[in-house]
Amino acid sequence: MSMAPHSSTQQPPLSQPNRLEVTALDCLRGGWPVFSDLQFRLESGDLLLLTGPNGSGKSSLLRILAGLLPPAGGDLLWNEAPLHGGDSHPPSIGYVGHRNAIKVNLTLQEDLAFWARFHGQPQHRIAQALEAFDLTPLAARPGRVLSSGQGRRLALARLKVMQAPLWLLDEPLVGLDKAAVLAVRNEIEKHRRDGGIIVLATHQDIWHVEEQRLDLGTFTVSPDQLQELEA
Amino acid sequence: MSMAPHSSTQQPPLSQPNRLEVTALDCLRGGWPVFSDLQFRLESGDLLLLTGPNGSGKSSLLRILAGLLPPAGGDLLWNEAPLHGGDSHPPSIGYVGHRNAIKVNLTLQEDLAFWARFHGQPQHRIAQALEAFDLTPLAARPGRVLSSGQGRRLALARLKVMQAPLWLLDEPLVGLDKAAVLAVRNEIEKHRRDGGIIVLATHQDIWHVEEQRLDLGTFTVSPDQLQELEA
Amino acid sequence: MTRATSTSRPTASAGSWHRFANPGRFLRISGHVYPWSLGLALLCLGVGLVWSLGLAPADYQQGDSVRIMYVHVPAAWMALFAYSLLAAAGASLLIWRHPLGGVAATAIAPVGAAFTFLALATGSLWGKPMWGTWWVWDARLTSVLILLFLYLGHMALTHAFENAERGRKAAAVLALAGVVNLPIIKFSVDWWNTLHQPASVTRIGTPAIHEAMLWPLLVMAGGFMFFFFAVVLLRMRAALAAQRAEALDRRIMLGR
Amino acid sequence: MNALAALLARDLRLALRQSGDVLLAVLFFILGAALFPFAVGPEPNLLLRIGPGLIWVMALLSVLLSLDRLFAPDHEDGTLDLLLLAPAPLEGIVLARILAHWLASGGPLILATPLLAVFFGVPTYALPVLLGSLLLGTLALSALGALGAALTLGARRAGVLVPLLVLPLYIPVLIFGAGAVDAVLTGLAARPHLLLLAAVLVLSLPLAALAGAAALRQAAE
Amino acid sequence: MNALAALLARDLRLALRQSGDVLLAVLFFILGAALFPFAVGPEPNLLLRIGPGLIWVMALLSVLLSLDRLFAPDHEDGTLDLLLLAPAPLEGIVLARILAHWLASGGPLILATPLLAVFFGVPTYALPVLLGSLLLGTLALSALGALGAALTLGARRAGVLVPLLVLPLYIPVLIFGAGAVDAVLTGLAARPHLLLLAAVLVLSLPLAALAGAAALRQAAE
Ligand code: HEM
Ligand SMILES: Nc1ncnc2c1ncn2[C@@H]1O[C@H](COP(=O)(O)OP(=O)(O)OP(=O)(O)O)[C@@H](O)[C@H]1O
Ligand SMILES: Nc1ncnc2c1ncn2[C@@H]1O[C@H](COP(=O)(O)OP(=O)(O)OP(=O)(O)O)[C@@H](O)[C@H]1O
Ligand SMILES: [Mg+2]
Ligand SMILES: [Mg+2]
Repeated sequence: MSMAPHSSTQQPPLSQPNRLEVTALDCLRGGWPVFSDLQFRLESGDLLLLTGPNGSGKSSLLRILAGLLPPAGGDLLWNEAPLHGGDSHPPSIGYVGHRNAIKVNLTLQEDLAFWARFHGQPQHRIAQALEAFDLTPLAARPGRVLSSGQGRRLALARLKVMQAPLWLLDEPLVGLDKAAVLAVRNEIEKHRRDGGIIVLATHQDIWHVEEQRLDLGTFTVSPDQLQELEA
Repeated sequence: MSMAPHSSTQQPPLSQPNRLEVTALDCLRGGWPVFSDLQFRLESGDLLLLTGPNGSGKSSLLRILAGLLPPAGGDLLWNEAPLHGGDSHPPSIGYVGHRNAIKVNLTLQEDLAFWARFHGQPQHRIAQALEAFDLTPLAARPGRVLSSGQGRRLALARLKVMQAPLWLLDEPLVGLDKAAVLAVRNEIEKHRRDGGIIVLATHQDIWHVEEQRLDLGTFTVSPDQLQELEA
Repeated sequence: MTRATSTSRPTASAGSWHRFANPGRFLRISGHVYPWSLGLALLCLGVGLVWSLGLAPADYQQGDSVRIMYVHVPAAWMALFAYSLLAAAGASLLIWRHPLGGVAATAIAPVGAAFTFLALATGSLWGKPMWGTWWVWDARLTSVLILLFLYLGHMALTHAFENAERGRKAAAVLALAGVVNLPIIKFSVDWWNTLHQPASVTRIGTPAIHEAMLWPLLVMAGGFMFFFFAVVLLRMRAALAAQRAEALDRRIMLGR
Repeated sequence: MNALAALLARDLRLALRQSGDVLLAVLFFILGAALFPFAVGPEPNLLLRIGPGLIWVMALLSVLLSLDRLFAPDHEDGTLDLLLLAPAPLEGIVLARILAHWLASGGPLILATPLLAVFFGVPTYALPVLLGSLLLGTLALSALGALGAALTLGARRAGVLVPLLVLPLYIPVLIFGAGAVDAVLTGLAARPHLLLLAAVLVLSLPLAALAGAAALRQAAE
Repeated sequence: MNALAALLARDLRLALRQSGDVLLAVLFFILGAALFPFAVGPEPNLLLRIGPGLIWVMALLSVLLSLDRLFAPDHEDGTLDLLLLAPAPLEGIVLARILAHWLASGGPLILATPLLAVFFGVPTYALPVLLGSLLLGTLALSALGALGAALTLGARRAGVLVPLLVLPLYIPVLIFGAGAVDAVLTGLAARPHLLLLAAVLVLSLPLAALAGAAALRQAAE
């Protein structure tokens, strides 16, 4: 796959096809093996659902993809180049982890405005983002007054103020009411139509049929493999 | 309703019928009204599901019931006596909030052992509690390594090492895998059969028919009421 | 069972919302008292300033620098007096849960801090000619400095929380714990050997100060006192008005 | 009672488990005192003159620095909610916490004091009074500090607010503590100072328990 | 560049928003200095002798106390994860954070210094050097402190670990800073000391940026 010439100065626009490829990925946490020999490949428009019991490594995988946790082995490729640490231009990544990264003393408006500026995105996206997650009435209130679901919605709204082709969502639906769950599904569909790639960990089975699924419960490490990993 | 004589020195055993009564309850947060004029009554064996959109006051209600948040008005009665602040013997309360109260440096075994001793309960309950939430393999590991669902399970396991007739559960199913959700339902049914009372906030509709439900979305305060409340 | 379950709101519980607003009686009474205290303050301060700075005699030792006394001594008295009131307001909030206690304490603290600062500043100005230095670490001076910090801590704590109620109560606890400092300030000159002058006006029996200085001093002290009450009442009324405005704001927001 | 013993045991276990916590507080004490010779110059006479006072100030600052560990972690992770629901009286919980804090901070400081005394050339005959004053004093510091820590739980910038609130309350402790050592060094009786210190301690423990418990109740919401 | 400006603006806004944050650090500075006369006695000559050193030590301790606000809140609430994913270079992020920290801590300290100088009787002609040394010094303290704060992120008991790591690095700053004032008071040239201080600053900024960024990368996992 050849890189478009303009991609050297800025990230490829979402309309350009992207590919995320993961091969032979191993994960250790605190010396304990979590999963091993994972592989998958996602193209623009794909959504990968991570499922599996508690502790099977969904969050760990997402943090590895985000570059926050070093993998024990394996390769992560974005359009054939290393996703992290290479000299090429990695995609910007929209990551929503277990924690919401909310500052209690900033209003919602200020919070989103900061992240928009930080990512060099225009400010008009803020109002859209607030609206999409029904946070407009709370825009002028400080982060500290948010209920758990409202906080989660703010964390998700940040995805809309930044232009990231790759979204990594760790249980985005936690604590959301029904309207908010619908809003998230909407945004996800929109992002896919725009050519984005999404990896999403969840225990709630609200998606059906078409998506790719990866059950991390099936990648746990057997004693044999463990020996090999440690060798 | 007459109190059994022994109830003056210790809390009534679970087998004795209890009643929780809430009348004309108002809630303000940071000066803003959340809900007003709430009332319900629960008897031994009852489960009340709190539903309602994000920010409708489910967590606030649970914290008021736990005595952690002062209500703006109204009464909370436990077997006809004030639930909090009275001279009578309030029930011990099992509360699971949004935060899991896990110490990263204590092992799961130590964590549960502390809470059991703290509540004057025998230590043999610990193994049962670990088993019930499938935490036995992790018993000797420190709190810091738990995944989000494992942490939630530990918080729930604490309910089983203390003898509390009243359980207040704030979205207990968040982040749990399917097996754990089943375990929680089991424990809840067991507690109800033992004569306990449960108030549970949730967005996940896994209960059906028989339970009482309170949709807090219908108790929000209108401007008129607000005027009356503040007059 | 104290009350039957009924669908209508029991009046007693509705009454508890009053904790947050509408201390109508205070507003009425203070509305009458405020103009009087302001008027008396201006009168006393006017008379006192002319008397003490112009008419009263200069000291045979200190010369005209003695005139600092007419500001310094009343300011120091007010600093102590305001703190006692602050603690009393805190106690009324904590013990009798009187909401005005919190409003009063919040209103008093900065005014008391200002008087304390004034006592420190004038004392320091006076110290230069008298002791040859702006500042010595003597027990009285230092304990007044600590008093200033108690005031500042009180103010900081009051505003350190989202929940204003919580801030007021926490500050009330602090004010009560800090009361121990008052006797230390008052009696430091007797307990420790200090540079600072012992009580000469307020001591038991006849004051050891000449009447020509005593009267203007007392008039100034009266002026400070009335001024203090005028400012505190004004601040309390403003705080209550702000509470009402906030309530209105909320109603408008919800009405959208 | 049992509940409080359990709490005390858990607190101490956590303090020891944070590998070297106790050690670190002591190191701060020593290292901080070692700053002063750099700042005021190394003349032995001057250092002897200010030595006992500096040891006291550094003990105070060490205790002060560890106050944010008294209640804040429990507040943040939700443990405080569970403690508030407890069958045990909250005043007892505060006292147990004060004791645990003292055992993990004040106690080790006292053990390290002889070393610093040698460092600043404090004569041996003054050592018992120095240690005695620290014994009484650091417990009072832990108690008053607990009050400050409870009052500022959940406050904005509690980290700087605590010193501001607590330092004025600490000053009597410092005056009597340093005064006792000064007395013995200048040939006067240290007893009155130590008695006053004991009085401060006896006052501050119940004050901290009552006011601290009230503050903790406020802190949950 | 734009991203860093946004970060700086946000950090300053947060510092101001914590109403009185800045004020509180200054109060700790003043209050802490006020402790010493209690401990070492009130003789003016002695106080003048140790005054400039004390001012320096208290400035150092004030900065030290505010270090736990540098990265820890962002680490705990998950913001750090998002900053690590950012398009901006991490070294720049660290530098922006150091600048914000200095503007909210060291800056106000310097403004309050003349007051303390009066308290301890520091003569007016020494004031410019005192202020100049603090200006260079506190920025270096913020930078070195950022390194310590980044290294201890997520460590058990970071609260006591930070002082332990950072104090040794702070000692040169203290020596040159207090030395400059001492020189001017004893009639010597303060320039060499100030130049050395500037050299420490010039070294510590890139060191803090590079090593701090590396430490932050390690802190996420
Ligand atoms: C910053 C320095 C000073 C502070 C903080 C200070 C503080 C105080 C305080 C708190 C009082 C009230 C005492 C009471 O009610 O018993 C007072 C009274 C007084 N001060 Fe000062 N003072 C300072 C400097 C001075 C100086 C330099 C002088 C003059 C030599 C002075 C002369 C007086 C006098 C004459 C009284 C009235 C005593 C009485 O009659 O009760 N003060 N000062
Ligand atoms: N500390 C606070 N100060 C002011 N307002 C608050 C505070 N905490 C919560 N609120 C507000 O109170 C309302 C109720 O919050 P609460 O947490 O009870 O909602 P909830 O029903 O639990 O919502 P969720 O489903 O998102 O958990 C919300 O609108 C929230 O913004
Ligand atoms: N910091 C850590 N140190 C050591 N082990 C860890 C650490 N964090 C997580 N683990 C372990 O790694 C495994 C995977 O954790 P991870 O959080 O990725 O699971 P998960 O699939 O996201 O689970 P959940 O559904 O509960 O969120 C778990 O067994 C957990 O105990
Ligand atoms: Mg997870
Ligand atoms: Mg909630």
